[in-house]
Amino acid sequence: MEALAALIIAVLIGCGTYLTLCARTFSVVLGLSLMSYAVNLFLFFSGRLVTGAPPLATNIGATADPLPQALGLTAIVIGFGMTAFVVILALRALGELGTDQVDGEDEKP
Amino acid sequence: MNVLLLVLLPLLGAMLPPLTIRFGRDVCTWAGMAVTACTLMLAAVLFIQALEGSPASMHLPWLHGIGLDLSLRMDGLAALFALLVPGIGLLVIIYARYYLSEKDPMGRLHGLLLVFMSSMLGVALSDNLILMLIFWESTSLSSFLLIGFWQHRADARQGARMALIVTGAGGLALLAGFLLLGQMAGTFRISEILAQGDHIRAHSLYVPTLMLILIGAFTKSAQFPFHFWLPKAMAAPTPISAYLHSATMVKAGVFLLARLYPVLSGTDLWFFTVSGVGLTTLLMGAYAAIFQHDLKGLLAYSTISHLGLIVLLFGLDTPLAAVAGVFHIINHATFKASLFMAAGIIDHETGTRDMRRLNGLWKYMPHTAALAMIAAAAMAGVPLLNGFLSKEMFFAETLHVHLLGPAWMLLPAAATLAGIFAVAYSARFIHDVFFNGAPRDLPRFPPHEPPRFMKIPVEILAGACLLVGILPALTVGPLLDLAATSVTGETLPPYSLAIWHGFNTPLLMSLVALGGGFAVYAMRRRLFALHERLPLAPDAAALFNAAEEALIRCARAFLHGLDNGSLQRSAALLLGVAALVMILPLAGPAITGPLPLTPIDGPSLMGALLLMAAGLLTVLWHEHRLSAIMALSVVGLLVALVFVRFSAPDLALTQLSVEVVTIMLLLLALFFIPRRHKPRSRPSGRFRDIVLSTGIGAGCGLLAWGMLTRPLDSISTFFMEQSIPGGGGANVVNVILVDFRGFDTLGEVTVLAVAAVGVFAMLDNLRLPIPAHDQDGRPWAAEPHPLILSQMTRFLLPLALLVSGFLFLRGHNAPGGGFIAGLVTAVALILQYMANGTAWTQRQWRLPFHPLIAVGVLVAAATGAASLLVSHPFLTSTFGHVSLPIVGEFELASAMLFDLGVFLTVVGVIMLILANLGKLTRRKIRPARIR
Amino acid sequence: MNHLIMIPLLLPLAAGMTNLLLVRKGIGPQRLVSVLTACGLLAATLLLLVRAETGHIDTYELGNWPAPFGIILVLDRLSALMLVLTAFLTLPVLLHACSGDDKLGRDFHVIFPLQIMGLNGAFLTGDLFNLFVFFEILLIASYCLALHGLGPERTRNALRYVVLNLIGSSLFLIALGTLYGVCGTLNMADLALKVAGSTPDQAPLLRAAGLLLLAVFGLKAAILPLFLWLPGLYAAVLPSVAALFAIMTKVGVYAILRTQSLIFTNHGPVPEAAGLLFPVALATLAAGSLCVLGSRRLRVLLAWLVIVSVGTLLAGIGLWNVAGISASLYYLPHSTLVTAGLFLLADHLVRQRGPAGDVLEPGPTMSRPNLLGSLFLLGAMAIAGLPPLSGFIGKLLLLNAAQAPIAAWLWLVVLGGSLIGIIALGRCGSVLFWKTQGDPLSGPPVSWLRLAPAATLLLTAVALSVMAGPVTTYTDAAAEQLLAPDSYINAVLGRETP
Amino acid sequence: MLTTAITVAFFCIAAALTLNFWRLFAGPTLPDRILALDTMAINTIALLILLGIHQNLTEYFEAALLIAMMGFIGTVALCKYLLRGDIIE
Amino acid sequence: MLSEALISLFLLIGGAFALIGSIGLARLPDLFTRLHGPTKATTLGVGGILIASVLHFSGQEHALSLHELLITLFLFATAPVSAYLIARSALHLRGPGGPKDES
Amino acid sequence: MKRWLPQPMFSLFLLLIWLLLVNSAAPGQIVLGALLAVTIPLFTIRFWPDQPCMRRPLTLIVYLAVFFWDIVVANLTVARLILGPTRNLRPTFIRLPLDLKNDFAITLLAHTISLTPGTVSAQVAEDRRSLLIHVLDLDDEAPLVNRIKQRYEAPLKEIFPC
Ligand code: NA
Ligand code: NA
Repeated sequence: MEALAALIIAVLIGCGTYLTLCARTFSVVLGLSLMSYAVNLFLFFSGRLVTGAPPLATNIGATADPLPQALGLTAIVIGFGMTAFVVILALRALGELGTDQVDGEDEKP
Repeated sequence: MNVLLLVLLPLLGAMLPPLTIRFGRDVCTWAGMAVTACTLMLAAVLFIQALEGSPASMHLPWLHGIGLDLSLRMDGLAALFALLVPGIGLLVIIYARYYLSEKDPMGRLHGLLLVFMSSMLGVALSDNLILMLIFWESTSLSSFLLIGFWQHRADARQGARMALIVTGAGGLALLAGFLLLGQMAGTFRISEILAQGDHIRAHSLYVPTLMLILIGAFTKSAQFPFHFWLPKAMAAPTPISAYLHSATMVKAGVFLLARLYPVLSGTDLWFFTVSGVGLTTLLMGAYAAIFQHDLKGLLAYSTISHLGLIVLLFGLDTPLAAVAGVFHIINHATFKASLFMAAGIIDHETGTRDMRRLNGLWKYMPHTAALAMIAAAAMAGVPLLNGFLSKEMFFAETLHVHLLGPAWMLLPAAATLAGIFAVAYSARFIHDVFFNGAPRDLPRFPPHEPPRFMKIPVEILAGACLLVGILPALTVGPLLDLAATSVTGETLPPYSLAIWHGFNTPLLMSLVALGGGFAVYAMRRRLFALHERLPLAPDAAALFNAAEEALIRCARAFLHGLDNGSLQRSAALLLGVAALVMILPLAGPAITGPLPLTPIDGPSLMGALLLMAAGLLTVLWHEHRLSAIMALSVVGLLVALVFVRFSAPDLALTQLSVEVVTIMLLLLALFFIPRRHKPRSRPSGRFRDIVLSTGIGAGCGLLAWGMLTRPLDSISTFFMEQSIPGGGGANVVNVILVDFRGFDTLGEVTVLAVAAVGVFAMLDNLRLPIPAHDQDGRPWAAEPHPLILSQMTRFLLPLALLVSGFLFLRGHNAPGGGFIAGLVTAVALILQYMANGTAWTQRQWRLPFHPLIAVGVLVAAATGAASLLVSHPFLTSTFGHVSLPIVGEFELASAMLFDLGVFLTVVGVIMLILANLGKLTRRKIRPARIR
Repeated sequence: MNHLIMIPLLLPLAAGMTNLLLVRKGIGPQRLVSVLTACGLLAATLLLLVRAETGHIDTYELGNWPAPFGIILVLDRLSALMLVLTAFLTLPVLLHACSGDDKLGRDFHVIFPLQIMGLNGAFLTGDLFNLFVFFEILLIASYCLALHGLGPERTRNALRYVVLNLIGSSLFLIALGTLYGVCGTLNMADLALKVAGSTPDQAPLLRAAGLLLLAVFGLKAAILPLFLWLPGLYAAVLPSVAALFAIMTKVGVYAILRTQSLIFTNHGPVPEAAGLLFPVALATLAAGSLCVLGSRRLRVLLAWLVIVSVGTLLAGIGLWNVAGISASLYYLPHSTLVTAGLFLLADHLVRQRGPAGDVLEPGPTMSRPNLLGSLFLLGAMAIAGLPPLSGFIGKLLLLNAAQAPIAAWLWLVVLGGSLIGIIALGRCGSVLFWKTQGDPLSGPPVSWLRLAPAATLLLTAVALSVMAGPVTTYTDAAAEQLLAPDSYINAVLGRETP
Repeated sequence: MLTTAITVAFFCIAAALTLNFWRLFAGPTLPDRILALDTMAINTIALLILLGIHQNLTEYFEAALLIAMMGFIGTVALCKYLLRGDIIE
Repeated sequence: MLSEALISLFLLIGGAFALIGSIGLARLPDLFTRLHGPTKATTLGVGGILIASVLHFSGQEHALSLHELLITLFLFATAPVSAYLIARSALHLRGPGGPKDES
Repeated sequence: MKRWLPQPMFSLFLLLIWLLLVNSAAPGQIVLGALLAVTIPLFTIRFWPDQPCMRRPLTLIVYLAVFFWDIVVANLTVARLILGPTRNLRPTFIRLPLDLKNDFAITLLAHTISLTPGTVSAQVAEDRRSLLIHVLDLDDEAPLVNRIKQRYEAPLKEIFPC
């Protein structure tokens, strides 16, 4: 299962990276969202893979590590705030610059 | 303390002229004069103290840790400069009063002159290397401002910058040299360093130190090959030139040689470098001076040459040569200052400095001519004038050099040749200007004698040349003795300051120089013709400018090549670095840890495959954007499943609710984003992207693999144990969020609040074209709010709110919490907007989003701050069980209040963002141009 | 436990939220709140500095949970220095903004205090994840401030800045996850112990995490090759924002210094990150200097000067000795305040130059050339490292700190950079004040009052120089404290000092 | 018996999800994809409940409930986009 | 034992219906026919599993556990709306004039 | 009374839902649920301005029973159709004329149709006089229309008369 988890991380982060490197704001936003999902997963995995034992204090025996879950939760929320911001920023850029290109090709020298 | 006052007086006094200029030019001049005169008097008092054997000094700790202190000392050498600098300065200020035109900002000139004077005095008086460097650089900077005084003139600006760059570079080299010297000596205190000559000369760092310090000295004193800035500095008004290039700025370099003479001299390296450079400069400057047509140009090159002479003298490395060097410093200051002033008078009265036009001025300004002739004769080394004395000492010393062995003749011969050149250019200065026929189309004709007071400084200086020339021992004897002693650091061998030493070789050399000089001047026409035809050495100034331009072009090309404004490039660099730092450490060693692997089950395998496929699908479809959003949505859903699969229900809840809001955001944005079929990025770019993505993916994957296969011993056991007794909740994740690490959560809602405020600001007055049809050209559906949807949402809203309340109240003990509850509420409200429209929804109830956010954050913060009232740390929680009839026992926790703040903030944030983004289309918007 | 440490966090938070409630009440009350907050922050941070100066490390256990379990705030000499610096920068920048920049949007006074809160939090926290959270606060606030006033240039540059930092945040989380996954803790002091006691088996992961953290903080600090976001952005944002952003790169520097001195020490089991710093710093310095020379616009030039100062700072830190770190800690406030002052001054200059704006081409004569020129000269001297101002002292300390084999490199690059700085600033000043054409633009001349914030910031170069003795005494002590992290670790984890 | 039933059910749902994904991929129209997505969400609910029975945990109930709500809202938003472009008018 | 059998039965029914619904989605020829599968079969499939869950947890904890029914209620309330909107958009996209598919 | 409890039936329904949610009928939960069930409508009533008047709750219960039965039947039918040869399907659209006036009732009808055998409501006409229905496998239109009208529309009309 660990290999599968690592593979998921690799593929999702790779995909996110590829999209982030695209020349259009929409793709970049997609890529950032994808990367953000993957990173949260990574953060969560830092508590290892535990099946069937949510971290409730009432559960007896070993449970999943609650701390990475709390961190992941915070990271998801912050990531959401950032994504929202960048989406609107992309719109603003479209409105101000008249283009959604971000590869600098239409820059003045 | 008086030494400090000597430096501070002109520095603080520099404010007077700019302040007094409003009362007129005379008041301004008087102010400058008063400050300078006081400085001079103070210097004289201190000089007398030094003569009496009790040199004034002071020592104040400043940056004592590294040995930079305010240490000043008035020894002989310092006294020499302390008298020269304000002395000549006073004359220059008087002179400038008449030289400057009405338009010129006199207050600034006098102010800068005083600042410069202060820096120069500081250089002379410093008893600390670093302190000296500070003043040294101040002279560079103030001379930059002085040379660029006529800022409207391109040559002035360029000359100023060139001087700044060359002397500034020298200053940096000097800094390095001083630091090395300080490291060797273990102190920056000059008086202490001077005692360690033997230790330092034997040190392995001696050579680099000497070279660095010499670069500093040579740049300042315009020695070959750094001489070129000095002629360019002639673009300054003449009073400034007179000051900078006679007594002060350029003398700082030779002052430095004199100052460090006891430590650095006495080696072959010193001899060959210093005297070699000095000799080259002496000859080169003298030769070039002959061929200048600009009066000030001639003086500039002659200055270079005389500085070369002084440097050569210090390079000869004998005590008497040092005496001669010190003596020539004084003499050169007097005659060169008066010559500059005379040149200035001529320029002022005739409107030109071109010697080809200036002829026969004797007829129009005999008084000035007479003064100029005295000074020029001193420069040429004519007997009975001060220049003769020091030059003769110089000739004598060239005869005593043994290091050259059989080639010993070279030095006297070269010295004599330089003497010939000096006579020749001095003759030219006099003959070509005051005689040699009649003036040729002068801009101002006929010229007159200048105002009375403009000549007084020249008269004083010319008088000094004469006086010193005739009565040397009486006039400068004590000063010279004191100064030279402090240069060599030992008792001087006997020498005599007399005009007549009998017939000897130096006298012969002087006579040869005089005769030869006149001969050379007589043959000047042929020489000029020859000089024209000579394959000229490249002009150093032009080379310098070309180098500077090339450097700037290079820098611009570098900058332009580096930053083309592309987001891609920056991102690629960042990701590239990240990939490298992740993969390199993981590539070599065994990355697999010791932990046994958990087995894979079928559904999990399939879910993982689907998840990866959905990720790839997002990439594949990124140009079919709606489909890509759906693929992303699948990724989000499956990630939530992974969270559930590995026992993280809270994470799954958050992921699910955040995801749907993200999708809505993307859809709202997508409406405006134009769709074009633009050719993809270049294949090379795409290859780069694939390599980078693979790298980053592999890096993170390897990290995950390495991490997952290693055991973890974490602090979480504490949270599991303390959750109920300490935090009052069974859902440990929630207790961490609102209690153990509630501070993170407070930060997190702050981020959300700021993001919402920022989004609101960005939406302000945003003009985007509204597509009238979809991407395939179809008009939009006519019905804005499908009936079934709007009816159903009426029923769903209360239900959703109930669920939200459930998630909120249960959060502390079971999956849920304020954040998720807030999202559910917000999404349910947004559903109202989607189903019924913004107008309708806001008509029903206008929720004040901004205050909601503020109140939310404040509630959370205030809950945390409440614990301060009972002197517990911020965010200390409390909880208790309350028992009510019927209801039974239930728990109340301060964390719930905190969570309520989170809830309110989240609702406010999501609503503010989505509702306002939705409103974009309700404005009257001009279609914008979209490329 | 003294609650004073919470003031730098709670006061701006409350101010920001109060201003959010006041959004519809006009700008006047908001300005009042902001300025009072800034004054309060200055007072509070000075008190904290006095506390830290004794050498005692203050800790504050949030929620009354002990370290390493709860989040802990730590006040040592370094954090106190950063707090005071931030507060000291805030007030003039705020006053300058109140002369007009803040009216270009409704929310300046909401965001501004929160930006300060983010900065203060980053300086105070002793927890790595909490550091991430405060980074996000200060970043999101900086995004908003960068966009304040909007317009195409700002938007274009802000987009790049935002996207890069989002990627950076992702990488931060990866590094954080790895560190937690290996060490099982988030408290920096505890992490230091865990890293020091790590097995060889864990080393590759820690190495990757350490380097990744360095890259992430390097992005914020704008080191080579991660600095491309900075020049365009700083040149495009409002002047008061650019001035405030002078501290933004220093947060990166702070984080590098904190994590590398505490967790990944250069003599610990994973020394790579600390070792890499010096060459990278020199390369940054060299490239930045060259770009300063190549800049055609005043504000771009100033922005590259920020990068040069980052290179200088990190070069000192990269020496990993008391003298080097102390030199950097002296140079840090200097470069922050002076570049901020220059950005504010550039605002006045650009306004005076009308159509020429900040392009380094001849423009109209300034209306008060002597006043503006003197201030520019002061700033240019200070930033180029000309004596006797603080820039010189800083470089002097830095050069003096280097030991033999690497000293040559440091000297070469630092002195070469200074020379290039002199060339560039000489040209720049010459064009701005000397090579002018025509009469001053009509319009009200700059008044002393409006210039006061810029002048105050620039004059700190003089003050820092005069006060070099006491300041370096403090920075020496701070550097010693950093290089002997045991006292920090003991204070945080409540252990007895052996 | 229960274990077997759960395993079979797991495989049914897994297969269903795969089929949904195939439909998402194959389309061919956008409404097809939306439908596939919607169905996927519903099947995920089933999967979660199944997981709850399997692990004997009630903690997944909220997640399932939320998928039901959020899946619906996502579908509404997507359809609204297709119909009107502007999902919040 | 009986309850276990009952639970198993419902699980199997649920799984089967969910699968059938998805088979329909994959197999049927056009969007409108595909709509029928998910709206009914899948809903019932989930319903089956939810009932199994109700039975399972009620048996486990010796107290009625009915909250799974809520999900069913929710699905019944929303699935037709989803189907309706999907059909509406398909009709709209198919509408006169416009091209049929996106790709 | 109307002011403080605008939707008494609906509040009762919410209380029921609450008890389902918390999966408990403890007195405390009833009190809490009642509190929420009363307060939530106070807020949401503004978003439900066109509430239907509801009569004959008994008819509603019968209707619901029929409805659930039909769902089960529908699923079996559809399962057969899906698994069978798809070539033989006769999918088509039919238009159902509507007698219902109340929007909420129309919505419920559309729901019922979608959840029951082989039919999915696809569009309510803009004048709300007819409902477009997609049928998976149609023999004859008229019996189907009649069946829907009698089995579903008629009781709905009784329950929501206005
Ligand atoms: Na607590
Ligand atoms: Na809209």
